[in-house]
Amino acid sequence: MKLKQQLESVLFVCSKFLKKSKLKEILNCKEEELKAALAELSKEYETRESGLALMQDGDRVQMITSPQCSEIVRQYIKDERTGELTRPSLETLAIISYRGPITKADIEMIRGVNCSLILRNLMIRGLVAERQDKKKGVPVYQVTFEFMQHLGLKELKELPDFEKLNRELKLGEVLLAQNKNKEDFFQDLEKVEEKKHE
Amino acid sequence: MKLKQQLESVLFVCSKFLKKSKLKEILNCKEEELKAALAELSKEYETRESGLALMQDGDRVQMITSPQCSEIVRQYIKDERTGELTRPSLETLAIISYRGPITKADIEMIRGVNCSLILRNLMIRGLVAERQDKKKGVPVYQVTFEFMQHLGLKELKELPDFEKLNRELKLGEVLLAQNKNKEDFFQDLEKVEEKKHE
Amino acid sequence: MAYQVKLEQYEGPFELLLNLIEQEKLKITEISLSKVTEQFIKHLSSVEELYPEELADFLVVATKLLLIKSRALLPYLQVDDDEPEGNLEEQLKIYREFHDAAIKMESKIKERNFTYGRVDSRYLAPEIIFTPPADFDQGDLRNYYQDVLDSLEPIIKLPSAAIAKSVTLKEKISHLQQTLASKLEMSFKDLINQAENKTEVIVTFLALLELVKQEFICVKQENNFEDIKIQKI
Repeated sequence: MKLKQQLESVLFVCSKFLKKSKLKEILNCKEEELKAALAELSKEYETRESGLALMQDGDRVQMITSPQCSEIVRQYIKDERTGELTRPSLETLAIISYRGPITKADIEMIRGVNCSLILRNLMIRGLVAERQDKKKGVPVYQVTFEFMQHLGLKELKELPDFEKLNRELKLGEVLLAQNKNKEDFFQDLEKVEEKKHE
Repeated sequence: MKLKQQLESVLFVCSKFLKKSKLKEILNCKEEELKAALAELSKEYETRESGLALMQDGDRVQMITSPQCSEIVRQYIKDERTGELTRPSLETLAIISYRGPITKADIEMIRGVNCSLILRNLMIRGLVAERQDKKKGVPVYQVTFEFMQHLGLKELKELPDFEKLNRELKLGEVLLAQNKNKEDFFQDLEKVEEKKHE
Repeated sequence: MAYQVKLEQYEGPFELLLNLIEQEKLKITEISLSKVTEQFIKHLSSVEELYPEELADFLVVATKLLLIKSRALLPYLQVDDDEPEGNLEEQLKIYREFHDAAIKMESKIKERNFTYGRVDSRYLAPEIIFTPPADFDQGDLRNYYQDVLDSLEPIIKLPSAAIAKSVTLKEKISHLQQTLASKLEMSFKDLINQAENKTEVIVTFLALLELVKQEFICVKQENNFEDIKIQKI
């Protein structure tokens, strides 16, 4: 397989600057080989009018969108951030409001679907924050102070029917019944996600 | 500027999948134009031996690393997953991969067992997604890109014997008849129950 | 008890059935289905205590198998013929296709030709801009939460509903025991004729097998296709 191909896939996955010294190590190649592959890839992006480009700065390389596309990219990012929240997102927000601080696993047991993307979205919008729970040793999620303020709340306890809904028995039953079904594969996925973000 | 170029930059920036309907909106283009641009981009990745690829299924599309580059990326991000899945999970995923979007009733007909819990489990693990089918008025299930990434597929069509298993004409008829039988069975059981309690 | 250990390997009635047929090196036909019926029922009669929630699924298949078999063995048995048994044969063939596909899929996954998406750069350096949902108040939050709670109802009920359906076999057994306590002998034909529907026929049959296994009764048949006498031991 061509070095250029491998180089491209690694730069794509990485999303940030990579040092050339690190790249040589990952791709197990020589300085000149890397240089040639970078030049080849860079030229390809130009000649085939790609939406991608390579940004090189001294020892560092990064894959970015091509400058001609900046307008559409900016528009897309803005839309994504300010667009309406979907029903699953609002449901998740409600669960976190009434039951937070709560782990991702528990949210997923309650909703019955994977919530990685939704949580990320709620965090980017500043509605939910993540913190490490020392006892559980995993991240837990809770609504932000800003969101509480926005709703006119000083405490979450002031939410309608908080006492009753916070201690809803059904939740306990679901969490209990589902806990035994967790399997390794699922946990593996989480590990990879964590590693990618390190 | 070419549509293909803008398409590539947006797919790159959006780290997860995008719906084609959403893409049309962002790029302000027609269905056929988008289709042509996607085909052009996908072909470019193949012919120029790229480290990138497009993954497509139904209305969804995502930019991913090419399956040939799997090993180098896996080492780079230290992905230690073995892809271990239990038999019932695999069986259910196989049915949904070949026949999705498919209703729960149809999955159950093929497997001969109740699938509520396994589907819930697969959804929590992000391997299967549920959506409402407007025509049928019931939820239908399809595999996620996350699962397709485990298979190293760009499209589900690449699955072995896809044509055959996807187009099993008899299936519909058999399932219809089976469905009736199962309903009868449970009605019968209920009648027996009722009689007991009279 | 030997069967119980074995049953743990099977995910459902079709896998068990397929396995039985393949063990006998048979093709999937009506005749081979008929041949493995006893073995299937034997497995089934030991399964009740272990997996009550799955018994209903196995019973559906047992019903079909016994109907196929009964037509050959007991011509006097009148059951509504609205169930073409070719269905089971066809269904099992379809099941086998996906069963095989799952095995291929497993080896494909084990090659670990995984593909990867890009790491979300926003996650690396999240720039948080407070963007609350529009026109949203405490009451909306409460309603969304209530909807979530309501949607949990069927999930909690899942296992118990399946168990309720499988109680029938146990009840049938105790009913038979009571009936036999007052009579020393009864005929299978009479017993079957009392049955309301084919499901009850099957449940009765299964209950009899269970009682034979427990050595509570013995059964006798003088000649092929004749009625079966049930006696208390």
